[in-house]
Amino acid sequence: MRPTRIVAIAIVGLVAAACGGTTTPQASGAPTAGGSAAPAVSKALNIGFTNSQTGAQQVASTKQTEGIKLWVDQVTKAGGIKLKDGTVLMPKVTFYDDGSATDRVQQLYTKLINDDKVDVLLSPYSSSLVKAAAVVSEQNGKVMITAGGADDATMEQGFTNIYQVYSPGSKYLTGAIDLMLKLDPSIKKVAIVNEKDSFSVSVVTAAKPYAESKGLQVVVNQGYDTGTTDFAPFINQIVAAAPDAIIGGGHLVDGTAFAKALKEKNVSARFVALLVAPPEPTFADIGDAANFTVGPSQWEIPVKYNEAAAKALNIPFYGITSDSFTSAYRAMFNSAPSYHSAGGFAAGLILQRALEDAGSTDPAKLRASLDKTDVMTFFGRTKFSTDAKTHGKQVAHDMVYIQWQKGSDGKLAAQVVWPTEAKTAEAQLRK
Amino acid sequence: MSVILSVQNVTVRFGGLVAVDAATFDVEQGTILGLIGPNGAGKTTLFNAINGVYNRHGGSIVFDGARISGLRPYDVAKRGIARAHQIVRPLNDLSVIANVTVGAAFGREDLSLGAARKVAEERLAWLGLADRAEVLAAKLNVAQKKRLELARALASKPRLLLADEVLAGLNPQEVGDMLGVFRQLRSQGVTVVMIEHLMHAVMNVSDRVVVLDYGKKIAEGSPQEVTNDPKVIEAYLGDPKLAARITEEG
Amino acid sequence: MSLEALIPSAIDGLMLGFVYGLAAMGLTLIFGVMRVINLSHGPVIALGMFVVYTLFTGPLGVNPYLGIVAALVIGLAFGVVEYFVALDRVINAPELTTLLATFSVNLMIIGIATSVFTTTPRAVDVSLGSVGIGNVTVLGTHAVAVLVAIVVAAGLYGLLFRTRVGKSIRAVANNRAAAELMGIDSRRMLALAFGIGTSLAMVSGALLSTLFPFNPLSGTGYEVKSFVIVVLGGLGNPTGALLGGIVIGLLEGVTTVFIPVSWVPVLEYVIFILILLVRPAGLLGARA
Amino acid sequence: MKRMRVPFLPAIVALLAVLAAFPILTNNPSMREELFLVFMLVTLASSINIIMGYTGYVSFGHIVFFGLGGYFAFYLMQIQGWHFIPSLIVAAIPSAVIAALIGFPILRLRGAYFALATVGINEAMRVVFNNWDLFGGAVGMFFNFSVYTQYGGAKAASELAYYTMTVVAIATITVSYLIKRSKFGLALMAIREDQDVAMIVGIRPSRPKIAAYVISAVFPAMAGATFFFKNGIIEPGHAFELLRSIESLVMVVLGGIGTVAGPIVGAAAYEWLRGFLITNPALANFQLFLAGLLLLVTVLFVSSGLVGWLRERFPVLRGYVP
Repeated sequence: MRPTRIVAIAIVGLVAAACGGTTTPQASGAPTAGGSAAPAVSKALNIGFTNSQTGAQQVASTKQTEGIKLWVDQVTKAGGIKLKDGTVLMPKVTFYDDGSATDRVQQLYTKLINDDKVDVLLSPYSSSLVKAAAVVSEQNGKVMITAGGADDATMEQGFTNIYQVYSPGSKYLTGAIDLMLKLDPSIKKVAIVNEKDSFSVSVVTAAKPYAESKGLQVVVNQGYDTGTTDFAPFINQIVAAAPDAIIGGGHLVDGTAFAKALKEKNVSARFVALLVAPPEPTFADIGDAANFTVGPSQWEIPVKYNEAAAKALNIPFYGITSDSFTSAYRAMFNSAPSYHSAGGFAAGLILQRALEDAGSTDPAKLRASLDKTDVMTFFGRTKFSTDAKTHGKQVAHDMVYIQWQKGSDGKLAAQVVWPTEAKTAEAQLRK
Repeated sequence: MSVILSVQNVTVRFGGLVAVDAATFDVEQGTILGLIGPNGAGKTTLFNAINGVYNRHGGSIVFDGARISGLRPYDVAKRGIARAHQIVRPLNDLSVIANVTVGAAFGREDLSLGAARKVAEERLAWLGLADRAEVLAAKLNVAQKKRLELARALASKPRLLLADEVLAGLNPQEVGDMLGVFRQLRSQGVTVVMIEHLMHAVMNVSDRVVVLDYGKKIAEGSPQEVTNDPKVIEAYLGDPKLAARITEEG
Repeated sequence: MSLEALIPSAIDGLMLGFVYGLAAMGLTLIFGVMRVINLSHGPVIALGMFVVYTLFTGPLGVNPYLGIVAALVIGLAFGVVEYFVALDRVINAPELTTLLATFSVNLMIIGIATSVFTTTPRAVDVSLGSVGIGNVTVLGTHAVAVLVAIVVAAGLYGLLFRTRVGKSIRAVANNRAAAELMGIDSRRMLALAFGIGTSLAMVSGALLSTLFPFNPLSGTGYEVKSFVIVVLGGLGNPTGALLGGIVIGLLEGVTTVFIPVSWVPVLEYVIFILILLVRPAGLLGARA
Repeated sequence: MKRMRVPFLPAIVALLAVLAAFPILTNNPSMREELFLVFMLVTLASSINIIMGYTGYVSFGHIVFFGLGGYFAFYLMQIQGWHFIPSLIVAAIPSAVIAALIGFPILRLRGAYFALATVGINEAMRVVFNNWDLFGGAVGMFFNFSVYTQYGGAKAASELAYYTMTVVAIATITVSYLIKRSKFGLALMAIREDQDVAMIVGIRPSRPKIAAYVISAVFPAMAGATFFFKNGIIEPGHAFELLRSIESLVMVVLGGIGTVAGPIVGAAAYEWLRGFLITNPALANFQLFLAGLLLLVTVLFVSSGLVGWLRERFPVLRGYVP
């Protein structure tokens, strides 16, 4: 057979396979008949979102999806979401791979709304994908609970249907500065080195004036291109400027590389806080270089927001505890949850509560309920801005800070060092 | 009759090598000039100098009363000089008719696409390629490609045709046809300068012959005069076969 | 701006430049021999990183520097296979065809690598200490990387200019038809050259894995840098590539002292384009 | 034998117009979204085809014009408060000027050198915009959602974007067709086949080349303006994404390089295939691998692309499908 013929046949075969195979979305948690003896009407609650099974956001996005899956699983096992009028909503999620691309996100969210007829939306992971999805859900008047879109700018676009569970980016490093000054008030000089991308720049844009307002002097202020792994130029400038503290970073690989380079070049700063990378378990791959590095996180396993904490603030507590979340997660996925997992689960919880409160999937009623939400979950406090300019922005959730510390057994562990109520170890200065 | 092309002291250097050395000759309008000489004598280089491919040369080239030295090839083409290459260079992925239309559309007359296509059809008919018009140029055989090369050059209705070994590789029948084309051109007032190794053909059709050797002109005159020139015979001694042929056939 | 950082930055840049240069040598060798711009270069660099990582973190805990040897061998084999699968059939086609053929390999490698390794950052935790003189700190890992780069580059030079095979490769690069008339099996030489080029890329990836964290997408940045270096040194000129790498490394080190680091790539690309326009044969090459 | 003249252009324009009207008439927004992307890809692929397929210059970083158009239009809308349509038209002008300025020097480069230069230009542009505060730097620019009210709400705005993209795509195809059938196009193809011969027959190559480059830059600029208007945000990484550039080349090759119909078929096929792979759970993990494999098979065995292959197989098509 001539090669061209083989190819032609191969292509025809592929086409045939493509046409034959149905493009069924990935669904889980479909309502089960078993145990539904209740007289109530059982209705499907269609929830849609996209995630990044491929591309740059794959790791965190997968974790977030797992959090959502766990929530669906728990709700389903509990017999669904029971509304006041007796209706029971059985969650059914539909999601597609967005390949970490904004055009794909917009196309798929439109598909979710119009073809899959979802009632409510959850978000993709990462700021720019969330922004793209928000535009579509806003166009269609669908409520979207976002996790993993911490960029402040997202929530300053005048949206009315978008609700942010995460603390916004502007808080990522300001809390680190508080922690640092509490730890060592003598710190005066700080170096800021961050990735030049949307998220990191917006974090630093908030952190720099905050540092200056606290009387700190910014001695190095540099950005680096996405994908940078060689930090020698910054290190040399940092060494020359001799700051007491270094804050910045960006995403996973670059942040890890930065921490590694700081250690290798024996940089003597007493405090180092980097974005995104430190809470990731593989951060420990760099060995001793991880030690003492501080990282902001939305949530960590040891963090224990509970009934008592809620009572102290005079707000209700909703849902399961941190411990039962973590153990259920381990049981289902055979791995520890990250803050992305918790964020996904928390987005589900907040949605669940709003549905119960509103007693309906009607967007207007859901919005009214979400607007007045002030609740504590295992993920922390949740309250949304109702100001027209920043509507839906998270205003009450607190960041958690972890620090890698070497235990007496010589093993590195990520300890929660802030806020004080949740800490598992005292923060330490670098040595 | 008037001189249409005047080559004066033209010198082309490549680094240290002098490919054409102060070549000087005139071509009268409506005549056929044969340009002969052993391989490496600088004939093709001289063509490249005339049509602007090598536009940094010494001396001067005057065409139809205007100096064309230093002009780029497209400007030379616009003035009515066309070229058929020794190694055919068809535009492979275009059809035969498109190849010839290119020649008609951008040459001297700058025709519209429709008009150019008409001219192209005529030229293809003239050169016996009409039935291959829609075929891709790459699919032609060698003899057809040679004719295509010539058709493209002639499509621009040139006043001067630089024909570089268009007869090489053709069978006697085809050579005869081609010579017919040249004679027809001459009768239409088109001037032809042809580089050719096929001696009987050159001598048969040329009005005058110029002989180059090592970049230098060593002889010029009617075919008769040139064949009898001892310098020419000596130059060809390096190539005994040619020497034999030139004396035999002349 | 701090001049204090000038010397250490220059030295750091210079050292890294050797590794950049090694990667670029692979790219330029392939272009020089077969006129192919290898778009699978970046993912192959990343594969080199994962060869070391997998051996190091695997049950045997293979020393990263032994892993480099493995990368060299695997790279050679991988390149030869890639040549026969993706390039042999289209080696004489216009450059768009070979560009896309290697790009398709790029997609396949990234596709498989991300599904196997995910995009989580990985690092090979190896430390060889450091030597400090004044404010200059030279890391053991970087010093070894420079040494390995020099040894491998010298090996390539020896192979190309001191062996029969090298002679054949150069003959094929010069004039494939003439080489075949001389009885050289040009297909084998092309496959071998592609293998060597791929091997160089993998070795540089292996070296980079000992310096910086990485994931399967990490090769892309080095690939673009390799393009810049290759043009600087002259497309097809391995010695030029090594020098080009050093120049780029040094440039990155020195300029960051004077201009914001985030602008350095602009400078690099501008130099890249200018060289293409003014001296397409590269700084070292003869004027085109 | 006289070739039969088939009105390809009216036919394809009518087909696209009907196709474009379909999701509106049947009120099917997700089909609209899908077609929006298809039309965008058709625009990108057809534009690249003008410089690559007709003229023979592999513009690897062609997406730079998509990004520039997007940024200029976004600037006019966001900072100057302009309406979308005038922004789109005006944004095409600086993009065209930049194309002319870039084209003048780099179109003298041949083959691989040109391809590499375009990559350099795209990357340089990306870093420049990443650092340039006027255009929002690394954060990029984003609309306040209320800007869409002037278009009758977000839904109407996205429909406007859809209509615009349809018009841009049809305009691109029309221009691509007219070029192919024109004397200008013949000059481009002669240059593609052999620039030296083209010069010898009287073509001054620099002008048609630059003209082709500028034309091939204008439509992506408009597509970029439309895309980012609908998107509501623009960031350097998304505006100057080299991968999208390469994907457009792939579409051209899949469909058939140098033909008018090829890029249309290629873009539609590519988008359909990607959509299929990405939403198919069994294949999602291997989609990149499969995409690579399919591309390799095409490049190795069907190098003239789908349309080219059909034309070779059934020569009668040559008169119908340019």
